[in-house]
Amino acid sequence: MLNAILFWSISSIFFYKEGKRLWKLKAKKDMIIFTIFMCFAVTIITLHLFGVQFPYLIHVLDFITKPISEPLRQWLNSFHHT
Amino acid sequence: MIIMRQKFKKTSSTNKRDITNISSEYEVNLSNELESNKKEIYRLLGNSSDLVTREFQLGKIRPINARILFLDGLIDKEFIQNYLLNPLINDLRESKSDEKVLDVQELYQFIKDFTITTAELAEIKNFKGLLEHLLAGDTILLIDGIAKGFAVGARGAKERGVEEPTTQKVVRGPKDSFTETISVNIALIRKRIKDPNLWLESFAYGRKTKTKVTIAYIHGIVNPRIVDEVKARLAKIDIDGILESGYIEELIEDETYTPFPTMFNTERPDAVSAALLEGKVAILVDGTPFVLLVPALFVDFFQASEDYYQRSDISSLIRLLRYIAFFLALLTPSVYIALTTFHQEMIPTTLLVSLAAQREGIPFPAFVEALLMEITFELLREAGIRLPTPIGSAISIVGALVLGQAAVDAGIVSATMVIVVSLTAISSFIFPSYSLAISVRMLRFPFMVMAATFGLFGIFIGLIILTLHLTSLRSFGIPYLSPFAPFIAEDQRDAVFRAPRWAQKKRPRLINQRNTRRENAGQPQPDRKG
Amino acid sequence: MEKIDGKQFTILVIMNTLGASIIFIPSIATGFGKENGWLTVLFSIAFGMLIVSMYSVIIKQQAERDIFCFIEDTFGKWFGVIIIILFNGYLFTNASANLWAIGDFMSLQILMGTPEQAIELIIIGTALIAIRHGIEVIGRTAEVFFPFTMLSTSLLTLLVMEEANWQNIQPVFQLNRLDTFVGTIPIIVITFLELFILLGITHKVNRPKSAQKGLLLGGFISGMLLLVITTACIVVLGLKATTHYTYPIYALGQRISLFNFLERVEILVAFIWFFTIFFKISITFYILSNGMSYLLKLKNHKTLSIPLALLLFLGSAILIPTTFNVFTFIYGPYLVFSVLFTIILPICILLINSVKSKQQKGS
Amino acid sequence: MKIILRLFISLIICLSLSGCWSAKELTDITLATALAIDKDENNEYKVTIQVVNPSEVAGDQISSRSSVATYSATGRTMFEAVRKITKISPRKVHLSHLQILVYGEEFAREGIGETLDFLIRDHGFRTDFTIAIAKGLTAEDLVSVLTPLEKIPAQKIASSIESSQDNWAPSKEVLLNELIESVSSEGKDAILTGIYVQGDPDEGKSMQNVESADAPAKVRLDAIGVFSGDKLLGWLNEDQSKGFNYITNNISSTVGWVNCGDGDRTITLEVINSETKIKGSIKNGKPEINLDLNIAVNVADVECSIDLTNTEERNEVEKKLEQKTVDLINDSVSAAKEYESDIFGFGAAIRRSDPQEWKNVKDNWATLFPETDVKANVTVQIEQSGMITTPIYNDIKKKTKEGN
Repeated sequence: MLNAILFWSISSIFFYKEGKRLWKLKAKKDMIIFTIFMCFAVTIITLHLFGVQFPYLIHVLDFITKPISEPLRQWLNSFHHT
Repeated sequence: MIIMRQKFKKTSSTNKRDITNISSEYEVNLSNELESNKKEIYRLLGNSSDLVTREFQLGKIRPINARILFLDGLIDKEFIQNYLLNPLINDLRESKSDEKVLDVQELYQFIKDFTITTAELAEIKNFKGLLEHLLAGDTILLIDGIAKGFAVGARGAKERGVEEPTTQKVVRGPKDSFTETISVNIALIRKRIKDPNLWLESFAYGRKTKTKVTIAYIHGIVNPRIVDEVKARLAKIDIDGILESGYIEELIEDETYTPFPTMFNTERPDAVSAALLEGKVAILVDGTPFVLLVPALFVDFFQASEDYYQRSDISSLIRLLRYIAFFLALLTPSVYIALTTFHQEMIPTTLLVSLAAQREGIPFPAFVEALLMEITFELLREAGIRLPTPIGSAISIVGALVLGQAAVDAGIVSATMVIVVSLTAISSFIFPSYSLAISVRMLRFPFMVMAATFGLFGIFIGLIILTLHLTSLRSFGIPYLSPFAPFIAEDQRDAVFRAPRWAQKKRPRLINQRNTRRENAGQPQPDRKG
Repeated sequence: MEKIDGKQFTILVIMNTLGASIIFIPSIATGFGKENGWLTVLFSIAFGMLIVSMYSVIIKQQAERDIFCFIEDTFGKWFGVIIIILFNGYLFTNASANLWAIGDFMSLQILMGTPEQAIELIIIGTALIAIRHGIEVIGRTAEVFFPFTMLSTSLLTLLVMEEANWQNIQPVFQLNRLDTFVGTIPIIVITFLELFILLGITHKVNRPKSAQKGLLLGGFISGMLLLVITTACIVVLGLKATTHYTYPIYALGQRISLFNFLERVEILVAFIWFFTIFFKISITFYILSNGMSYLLKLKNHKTLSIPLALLLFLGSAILIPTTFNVFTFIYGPYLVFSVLFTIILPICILLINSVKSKQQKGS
Repeated sequence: MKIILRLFISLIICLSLSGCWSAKELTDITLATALAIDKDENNEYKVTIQVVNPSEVAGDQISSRSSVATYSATGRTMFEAVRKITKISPRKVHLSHLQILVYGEEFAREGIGETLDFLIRDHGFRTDFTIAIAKGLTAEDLVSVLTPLEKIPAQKIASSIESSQDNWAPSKEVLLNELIESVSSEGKDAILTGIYVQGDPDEGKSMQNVESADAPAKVRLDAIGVFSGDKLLGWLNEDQSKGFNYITNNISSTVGWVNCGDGDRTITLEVINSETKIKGSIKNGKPEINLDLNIAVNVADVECSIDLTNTEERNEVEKKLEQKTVDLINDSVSAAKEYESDIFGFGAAIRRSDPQEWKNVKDNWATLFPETDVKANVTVQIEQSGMITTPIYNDIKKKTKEGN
């Protein structure tokens, strides 16, 4: 919880500072996309901080590339001495 | 925030209007009548008690009333008596021209042409000019019946003579230093560089103080873009008063929120002359002995002018020592904290055992101990500077010796910590430039926090952030960390090391792009025939 | 428009090649080649230089264009966008993998007990400051740290040479020759192939020629450094230890001893590795944020830097469950992705462009 | 604004994150200088550490308390035992300054292999400690003995192993990497130096041992212990150990004497440099090892009448020393053959010089090793003769004779 509050305060400071900068630049599109990304990042990191377990990236990647990577890895490991 | 800013804008604009009103009031021309002019001057200056006036008469047969006015203390009274009052009163009475009666206009012209023998003389027509001259220390001569007057330059305010510099001392090298008077300062530079290309441009800044600010550069060596940049930035100054060059520095520097100085200040005329020869621009401000030099790079703060007067190998070593001192002053306490609380495995066993023995019974963690000692030390130093010299040195001795010893004996701090703090302190005194020493002193504390949180890793992070900051800085368009980053091989001859004179053939590359050659002869070769 | 010069680019190339690899290479090399581990690295340099020279041809074609712009020009609007999205994904994985690696190393070797995430947060925060200052500042900062990194590397190898036992590298290339060759695959993947990412900043180099030169020179120098360090690990630590340690070079650092005075300075290793990988992370992050802003047609790359930093932080946290999975990752999906993005993609680019230029000549 | 914000943020991060996870104040840790490993009667690991009492070693007020303390604990695994020590020790034990690791002889005979994984895996250790065996006693007893001169006994042992290796040559400083390499790789077996206590170990534990000039219990270095795999098999004697060091090219300086001229008079030579080249091959299915030794010596002590300026007499001395060294080597090799333990790395030598042949023999190397034919070819070269050229013995002899 403490971590989450800390994280929120930091990201809100960031959000405020960067928002102000973009506001001054009058970059409307940048502003919108920044907001979307920021909300997305904050949400999922908050979920992560509250203990929601996301699938590990390498498992996801492994799943995608399985047909190639699995035999490749076995082939490589056959040359690897421990 | 936005509302506040609007408010701020409004007040500033009203301020401007006030000033224009007042100055338009000054624009009034002088009147014919001497008495009303005098009254007006007294009114404008609020009957200030230092305004002195003396009335006298011109001519013998048909005397005309005249009056001089000056501000007490700003003029040389003897000079006025001898070269202004004496000819006006005595010579005019006795001169033969008086036989033919002159009218006022003719008399005025006669006085201007033949009577006043001072070098500086200006005609004034309105109160604005009159006040400007009067406040600058000139003596005003008004003659009844004429709507004009003279401003006689006979300034003689108390001035400090040229003395030895107090902040940047040298063993070998010239011992003169700038004073508070800008004309003296300019003369000190002119004395060294006798070149018609040494150009000076003067401005007056400060609505109230009208401080004279002069920029000096050597035409043909300097990068004209830097001169333009300096002038453009100076032109933006709109402030009520400028009392020291620090005002100018803060108003025109590239980046305000940095602990590092991006302008170099010195009170040594030789340092300024050397900088001018490198293609830098000097900014002289009336009323302070500290002259600003731009652009100022990080390396400049490690270079004392003495480096250039001593043998190159010796000054190279000393300069290297300064760079080491920079890191010592910056990092010693934090490395101590990091090693003793995080990385005990990196201290040799014997040393660690003796450190551990010292720390037995010390109630504070190493970080708190270091913080306490560093703060104490900063207190002592500040007290030492502000107090009168005899007491100041007593304070430092008491502080350093007694307090340190007592703290160790009482078991509050460990002896090693006292060594660490003293080492830091001594290292921070090594820099030739006080402004860099101050920033290093300041940066030490964030590093200590980083070290207490992440150990050496925290120090690495701190170093990276520091370098990122340093590389992002610029001084008048020149990267602050050059010639290290961007790396310029040619300029390394006067960076960490100082190559012999004959090897430094060119001026710093980034500062002046043209006319880079500074030395032609090459290595001296003695005639071996004899 | 900020620019870096050829020297700074060369330094960034070296930092990028050494970044993740310097600490893993010795144990991978001996794992495959055993006493021929140094030969494995030598072969990797040879193959790697071939690949790098292919990249330098691309730099020439790319001229003054951004890599993303170049990809779009080459593959056309739609297909180009898809490739850019995938390439950004690769960059993201790469950056978070490196972030994870340094966090893991630091929390294991330097700061025992400090959570990895705190370390990763502070590094990505620093990288954020770096990329917001822009590539010019990153290049110059790298220039400042480069001499110190090189000094540490040479100290590390020179000071342990006293304990070298050259019998450890004998017999030279007599046994398990095939394994020695196969070992070059993972080594190239985590060293030279990753240099393709740097094509994202070549348009910032003041002269394209010096970018090409920098890429080749930097690749070669860093290859040599890896060779020296691998050899040092083998001759000083011995084969078994080199293979067994996760971070053999750190164990190498523990052996430094100069007149019983300069001892216990393994922090040198941490220093080398930390600075190299920091610049690697910063550059990848910089190119990633450029890529994202190109994709979304934003005005400035800075816009997305903050959310991307947060996402990278998260990415490093959910990338790999434990240290055990590192090699499963490197030998598996990462290898596939690397080959896809850094060999097949450049080859496609070259082919398409050569066909195009022939057509132009024909017409 | 920017920098203030940046400072503020970093301050927040630092302060809130700084549970200072890994910070350990010096006053909260205790330094272990020696680690002893034994097995207790329940077949559990018994780990003893010797920790330093810093204020006794380096403090300014030295009391009569002991400068080191020992703590021991038992556990089913190494790690468990080490951790259990924290139960007894008032502070957290810091292992990074370990000087020496000692196995009890009994323990070593049962095998040390299981302990190695922990030693290399745990990041608390640095790998630069010396490893030795407590000969004839438990390791615990050894590390409990206090030594007079050095305040930290472990440091004394470590430094005496090092200096003995450098100047006398019957012992060898073995570090963790080398031990692992030789325990686990093919064609080489491990050795460790033995240490024993002269006198009563129990007496050595009390402060009397430090206070008296002639300590009742002294820590002494012994020769080399021979391993096969991870098990200690037996010991070489001093000469054999020296021979071992000659073969493995581990001599930096030692002493050799030979008889000279008349009767049992001797001339002593200081070996200043010794270079060994091992070449291995398989001939007719039998391993053959050729050793090439180049030894440079200085004349250290002449107790006989000899004319050193005479080349022939010098050559004779050289010849004698050569022969003596060959004997040392053969003695050492035959001792190793008895144990069937290839401590010299002859297998590895064959692997280096004849890798293809090695593939065929490596599986039954243990049985082949005793059949190894070792040919030593030693060349001795006298370099310098010290401060005098002609022996003073001649004059003394003459005078004594005249007096008679």
